[in-house]
Amino acid sequence: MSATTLSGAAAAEPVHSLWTVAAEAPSIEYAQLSPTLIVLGAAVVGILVEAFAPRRARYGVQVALASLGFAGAFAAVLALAMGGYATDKAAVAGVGAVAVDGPALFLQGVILLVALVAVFTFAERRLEPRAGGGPVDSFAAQPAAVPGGEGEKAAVKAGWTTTEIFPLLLFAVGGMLLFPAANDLLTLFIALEVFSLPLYLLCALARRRRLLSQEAAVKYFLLGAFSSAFLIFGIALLYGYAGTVSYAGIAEVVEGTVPSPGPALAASMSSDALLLVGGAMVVMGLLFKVGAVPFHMWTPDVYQGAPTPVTGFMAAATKVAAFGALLRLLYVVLPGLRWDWEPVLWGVAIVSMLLGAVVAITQTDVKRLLAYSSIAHAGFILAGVVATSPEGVSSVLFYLLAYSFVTLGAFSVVTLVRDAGGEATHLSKWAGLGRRSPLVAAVFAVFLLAFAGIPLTSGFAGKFAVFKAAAEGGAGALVVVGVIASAIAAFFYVRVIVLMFFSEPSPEGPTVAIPSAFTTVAIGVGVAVTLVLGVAPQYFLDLAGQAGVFVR
Amino acid sequence: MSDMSFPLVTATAVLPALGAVATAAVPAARRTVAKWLALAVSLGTLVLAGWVLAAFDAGGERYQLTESYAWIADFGVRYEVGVDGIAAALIALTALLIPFIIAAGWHDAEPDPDGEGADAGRRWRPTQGFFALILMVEAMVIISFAATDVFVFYIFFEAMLIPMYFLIGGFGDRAHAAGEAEGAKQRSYAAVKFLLYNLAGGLIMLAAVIGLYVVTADQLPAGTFSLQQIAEARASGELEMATNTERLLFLGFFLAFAVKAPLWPLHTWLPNAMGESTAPVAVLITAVVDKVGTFAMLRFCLGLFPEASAWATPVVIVLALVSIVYGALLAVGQRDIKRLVAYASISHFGFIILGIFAMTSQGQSGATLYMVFHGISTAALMLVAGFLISRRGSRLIADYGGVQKVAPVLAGTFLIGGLATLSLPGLAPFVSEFLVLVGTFSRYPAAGIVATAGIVLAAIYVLLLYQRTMTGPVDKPEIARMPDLRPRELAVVAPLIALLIFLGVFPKPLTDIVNPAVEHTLSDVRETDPEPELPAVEATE
Amino acid sequence: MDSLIGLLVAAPLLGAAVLLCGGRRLDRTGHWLGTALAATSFVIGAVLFFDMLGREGEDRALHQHLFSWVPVQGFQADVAFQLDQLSMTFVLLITGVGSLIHLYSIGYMEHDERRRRFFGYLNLFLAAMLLLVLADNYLLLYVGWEGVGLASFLLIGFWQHKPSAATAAKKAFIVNRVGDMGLSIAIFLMFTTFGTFAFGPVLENADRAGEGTLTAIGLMLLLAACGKSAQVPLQSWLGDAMEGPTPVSALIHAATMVTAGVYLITRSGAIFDAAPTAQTVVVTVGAVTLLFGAIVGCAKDDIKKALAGSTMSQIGYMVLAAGLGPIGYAFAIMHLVTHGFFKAGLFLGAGSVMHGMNDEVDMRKYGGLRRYMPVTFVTFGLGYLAIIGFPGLSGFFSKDLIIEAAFSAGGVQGWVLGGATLLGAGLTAYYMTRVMILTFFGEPRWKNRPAPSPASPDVEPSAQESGEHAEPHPHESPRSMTIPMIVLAFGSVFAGGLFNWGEAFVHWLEPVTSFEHPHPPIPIPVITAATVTMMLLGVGVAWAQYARRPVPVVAPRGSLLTRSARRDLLQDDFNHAVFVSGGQHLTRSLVYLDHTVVDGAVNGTAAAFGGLSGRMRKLQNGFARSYAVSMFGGAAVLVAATLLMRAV
Amino acid sequence: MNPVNYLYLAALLFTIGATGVLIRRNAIIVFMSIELMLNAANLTLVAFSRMHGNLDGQIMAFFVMVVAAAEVVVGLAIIVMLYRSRHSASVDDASLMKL
Repeated sequence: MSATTLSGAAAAEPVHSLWTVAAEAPSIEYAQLSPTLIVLGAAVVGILVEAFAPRRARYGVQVALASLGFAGAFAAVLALAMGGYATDKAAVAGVGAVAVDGPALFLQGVILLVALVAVFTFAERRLEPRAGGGPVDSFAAQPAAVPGGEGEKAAVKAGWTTTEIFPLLLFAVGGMLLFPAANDLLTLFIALEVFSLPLYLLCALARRRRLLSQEAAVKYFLLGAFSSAFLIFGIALLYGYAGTVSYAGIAEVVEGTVPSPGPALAASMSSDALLLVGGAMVVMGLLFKVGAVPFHMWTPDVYQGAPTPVTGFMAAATKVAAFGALLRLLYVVLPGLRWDWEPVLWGVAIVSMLLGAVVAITQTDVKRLLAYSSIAHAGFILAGVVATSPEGVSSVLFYLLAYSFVTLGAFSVVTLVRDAGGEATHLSKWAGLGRRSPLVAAVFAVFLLAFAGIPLTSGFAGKFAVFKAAAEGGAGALVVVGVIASAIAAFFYVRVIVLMFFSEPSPEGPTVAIPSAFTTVAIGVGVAVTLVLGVAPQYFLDLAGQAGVFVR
Repeated sequence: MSDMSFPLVTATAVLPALGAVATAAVPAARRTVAKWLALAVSLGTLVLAGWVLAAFDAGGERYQLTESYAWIADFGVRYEVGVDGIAAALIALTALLIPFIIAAGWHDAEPDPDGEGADAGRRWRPTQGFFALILMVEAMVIISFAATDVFVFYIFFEAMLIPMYFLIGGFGDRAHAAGEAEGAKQRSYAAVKFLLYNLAGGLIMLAAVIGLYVVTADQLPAGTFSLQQIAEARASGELEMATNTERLLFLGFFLAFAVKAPLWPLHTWLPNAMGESTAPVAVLITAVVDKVGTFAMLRFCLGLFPEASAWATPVVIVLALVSIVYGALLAVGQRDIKRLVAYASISHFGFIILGIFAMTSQGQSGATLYMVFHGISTAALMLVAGFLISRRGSRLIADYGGVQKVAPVLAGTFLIGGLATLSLPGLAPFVSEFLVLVGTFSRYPAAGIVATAGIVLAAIYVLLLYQRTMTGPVDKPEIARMPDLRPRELAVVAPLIALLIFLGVFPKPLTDIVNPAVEHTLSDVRETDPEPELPAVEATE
Repeated sequence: MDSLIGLLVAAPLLGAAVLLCGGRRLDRTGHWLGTALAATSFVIGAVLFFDMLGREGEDRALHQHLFSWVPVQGFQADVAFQLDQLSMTFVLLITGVGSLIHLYSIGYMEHDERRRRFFGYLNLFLAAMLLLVLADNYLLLYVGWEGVGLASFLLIGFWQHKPSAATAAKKAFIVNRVGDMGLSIAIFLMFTTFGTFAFGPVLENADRAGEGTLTAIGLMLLLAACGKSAQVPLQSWLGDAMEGPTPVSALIHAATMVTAGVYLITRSGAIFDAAPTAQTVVVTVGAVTLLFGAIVGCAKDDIKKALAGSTMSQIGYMVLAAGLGPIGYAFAIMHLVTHGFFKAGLFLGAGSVMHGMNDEVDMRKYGGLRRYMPVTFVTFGLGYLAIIGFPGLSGFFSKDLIIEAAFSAGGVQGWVLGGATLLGAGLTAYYMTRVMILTFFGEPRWKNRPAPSPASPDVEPSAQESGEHAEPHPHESPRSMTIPMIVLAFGSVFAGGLFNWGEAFVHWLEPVTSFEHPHPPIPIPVITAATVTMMLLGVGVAWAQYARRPVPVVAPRGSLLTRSARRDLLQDDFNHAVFVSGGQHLTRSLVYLDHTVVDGAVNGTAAAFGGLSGRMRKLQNGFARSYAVSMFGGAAVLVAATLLMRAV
Repeated sequence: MNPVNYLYLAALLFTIGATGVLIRRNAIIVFMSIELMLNAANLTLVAFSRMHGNLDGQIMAFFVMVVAAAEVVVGLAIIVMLYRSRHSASVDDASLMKL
């Protein structure tokens, strides 16, 4: 099914063109685009709330608005999926800019659920000590104030909070929803920026350790922008090669099935250099977002510096969105280049798995540890990506579902372990946590075991699905490397468990704050998904399996 | 059998699993309730396991009491369980030993009296945790034995590492020769080593499991993990594995089992794990959990990869022989009671693996019996050793001497446990060891002779241990004050000893169950027993 | 009648179970219970014996199949008994001597607080020994075989608080295990050859098997026999086994258990008959041991160890006879029985002496005891006369027959073996006379002596520990001890004559062991004369050495031979140097290797990853620009790789 | 003039921008270098648009400019915040987190 058949005016054109379509009033499929629209609409309303609602009311309104926005969008995704848009009615919408198909809806659903849970962790106000007579969250009282300066003290004293985080979250999620659904390179780029820019800001907003938070934001921003530059340059080269930015159009050119190429197109098609270099640069931009080696270096620093709820959200949702986009790019645009990018991604996957696992061994900060773990997991997921089969796609989808909730849950637990300076993220402080708070330690252990891929957790089911797809795709060697990396990775997950359960607690160790229902729900959902996907994954595998085909 | 009848096998595993949850949920202050609950659940499981044995018809189908439910269709996985004679025997062993382990560990997991304040004590519930973890292990082990689907087996084979890991790392002997802090360090080292060793083995197996799926999915209508289905397909020629593929898959499986079993040179985790954990947990490791490894060699390595098994046999036999002799020699050289028993177990696992790969009915029946009997005998020896250690607060052999003078019953039971370990005729392990040896000898005479040398070494390490700990003058005040076995302790040991004697004299009920299963296994690998040189010698009675 | 066979074993087994599990409440009556059950067994044995006499030769064997023990396909082991003439002989010897020694022990162990357990062990021994001789297949025999080993272990180490006793017990068990290996392998060979290991089919079909196989089986059985019967090279444990209470030495390490090897060889006669090479090895072992034991016996100052050397030597005679084939089996068993009587008597006598001498065992500290212990003296004396082969007494007949048979072996072998047996007879007379003189004649050397000198290697540590350093007051033993001695003395005197009466014993055993008359190359009277001459020579030399001049209390240094004989001809030192020290070095280095190499490889891998991790994390240096370099480099590699991929 | 020359120029600009990112310490200048890279991309788009004779590239260039503007807003805000905290805009000073 091609985009051109849907938008009638463009049907006659030999080459899909934004310009020609715009000449007539384009028909927009609002229903199919509704999840993104709802979220972005809520974000806009959120801005208005910031502008007009009294300070005291903002928190409640924003939380409700964001929750409702995500819930509504999720309902829309469900409705679309039930309506068959994931399977037989899958199509491109928005004048060929957005695909509404199985993978897109599945990933949007995952992102929305993650976002919904993330709202809860953002809204948690019981962990920080009360300030200015009211409860506060873990975001900066006055981000513009100099850390440690008078302005900050005053803001803290006044009990200000940064409720702008909710609209930022909404915008980011809006971009993420668009990202895996993007069906042309322009939409891809715009979506990338729409979700990246709010994240840069969110990273800078920590209430405690603001210097680290700001440093994280700067690094994330500069490197993110750097990678965007590569991405857009790659897009430009691809455009130069194909004369179009539409996925379907490029794919046609790549496959050489264009009915009557013009002279310029014929000239550029004669050399694959543009295609290869451009494709590589676009892929690199996406690999940066998933945090694959060697584009991973921002991950540890940003994960560590950002406010922990943001880290959790970012680690889970960004990975989902970026892998979705990567899948679509590779499976829809570049399947003709399979023999070119497969070996390269093999290499990236292997290096990611091994480096992530090895470097994590000596980490001393729990957030950095999880960052390196996420690098290794990026490698595991890439193993499913290179399977180049519908099983590969659905295994990646399933893995992303499993992984995102484990990640979110794990970072939520991190927010609970605190000492006088805020969150106690240094691992030495986690010693003996199992003695003080067996339940919290046990929950964290469950997440760690899921990361390690122990059976009966979602991590195992995901890993099995991905490796199975890879093996069926003929990447047996990749599976062996993956297994070795898993063994190495197990070492540091186990190390944390040892620390929590078998080490003597130090007298001045951290305490575990009793969270409000928000975080409790977030963690509870994480545990539940981890166990359900571990014990009875069939339903979700079916879901991912049905969602394994991209529209084109 | 499978249609709509009571899911007995599953129930046998689910009961302890539920029991574990219930035990864990007992409030912190009600430690005693948790203990009794755990004991009651384990006894209930024993009843169910007894029912399994009773319901098992030795002359019937290969797999009985089968259950099959859809589980993860995408992975070709069905929840399929069923028992053959070997599995039934091992399930019975597991269910039998757990109550003793629980009773022996009655006081092994109490919260520190000098805990860090009331608040910490309120939430920290080591007792509940200890018994819940034991029951959890039991449940997983039982499912592993019963699984007739490779994936189901793999899941529980791996998952049981976690509760075991907590049992090893979380509950050591209170007194440690090297001091409290050093003790905790060594304990967590042991636990980590246990987990990583086994996890590494398991992950390699995971690669092979996936490979198996790919192979079946390639040639059969759909990928499958069902033992029976694969065996049938192989028998009918529908499924053919390339030689190298089969060998690689075999190696993947075998390595995991060899770590678990453990086979030289993958054994070094066992002395640490057994040395640092409490005696009941050590029993759980060596008598129950490790048996899954040897059991799986018999069921999966041989059943799925017959040709590769035959190909690997020479190497495996050599490794088994090395294990036998090496384990025994190291046991002789140990200064620590528990590590000594651990090395002795390594030697015994060598025998079991030898029997399995001898590919004779005597060898494999012997190996199966060996698993059961070694479980019981090690339990007897190790639990008594635990009682001894708890009295003196030291694991070092040199800290003992003359115990039999002050605690004759303890010494006597220790001796019987030791004699069972050295396979004294009349006690159960003799039957199995002799069968293994005769089975090995009839196919590989040289290997049989080398393994037979193991019986001399066994005598040396057992009697050396007995001599150094139990005999001689009482010249240490701690020994002079040592009380004899208490009623609870005697109640733990006496039934085990009675079983050792009974099964040594009358093992037939067990051999009747095991023999048909072994014949099936041998037909899997297409082996028949070597004929005697002189045919048709009539047994004149 | 068949069902009574099981009871033979069951009675003492019940005793053992009751006594060992019964607890303290049986302390006061346990010994009577044990003795009664031993006697019950004897009575049952007697009943079966007379029943057997009531039938004709070939029909005398009884079988009882109790249950299938270990059935695994071709491997069918049953718990089944076979009572034929050979087994019957042993049953009577075991239960008879056993009952007497139970009785003796009541007195001997009176002051031991663990007497109940002692009787439990004795009963356990009886049960195991009866199982050994009653089994109808080799595997069940193996059970009894190790069972007696266990009982022996428990009884040697009965005084466990003595480190020497515990060590001796362990040594006995371990050395025996080496022999057991032989028995195991023999059974494996039988199974692979015949497909069974029951006596009947194996022995009937023995001649059908290849000679090589049979030789292997024979040698393995011999290894087993060497262990159990303390034959060279596995003899080293017997001397140390004297650490056990004396009744134990009498019953287990003289009369019954140590003769099990002879039983095994005789029982397996059909195999040895078809394997001449194995037979040659058997007679060689027998001949070497009979001289070895005798030489050791000549040098020991410890009365029990001297007797132990003698036991070794006498069993050497039996093994030699059994190795001769059909001409020797019956004689071996006959000597076994007569030896059972007189050696048990001698040991009980020695026990009686020790009982009166505060457990002193050094004969150099005895002397002139005949006045203080008349009954002991007389019974011991009769045993002495029997063992040296004084004409008319038991030993004379049985030993003479073996010497005749040895000469009949034919050719050089016959002369060598005959010579060895003759020399052995002389040595026997020498060392037994020495024991006799040192103990009962001469001046008392136990008066006015200081505390025992630690310099003497044979001094018992127990004598020091018991705290009774006071001068001993030798006295006759109580009735419960003397009666068994008297009964055994009767046996020592008359058994040989009785057995030889019209070759009664030979004919009795013939259906089982088969029999051929020996035909020595020289006339039988000449051999007899030579034997008596050798005996007299031995007595004379000993008399000249020990009766004609005072015996020093502290042993003189002695010649090289004496010194090495005191040390069991250095065989123990060899074992220690090679097996014990070597083994210790081996285990120690293996422990080290296990830690450094095997475990080290694993830990090393972990450490290597740790090191790698430590180095790699340094790449993450915190500078955003270096991160950008990584990205840029990565992009370059990505692009280059993609282009290269196409180029290649 | 051959539009291909614009492509060469764009590649040169991109390289200069990337080099600037790699070697300059001042966050603002680094950021400017990134902007240069984006503009190189714009130039490429426009050049290709011309070569292919459709307007897609030009439209994209507009979008990129808008995005770049948004990026400037966010980026400058973050950089200024950093500067106020540290009194330095050097990216090398912001290296608290490492290893």
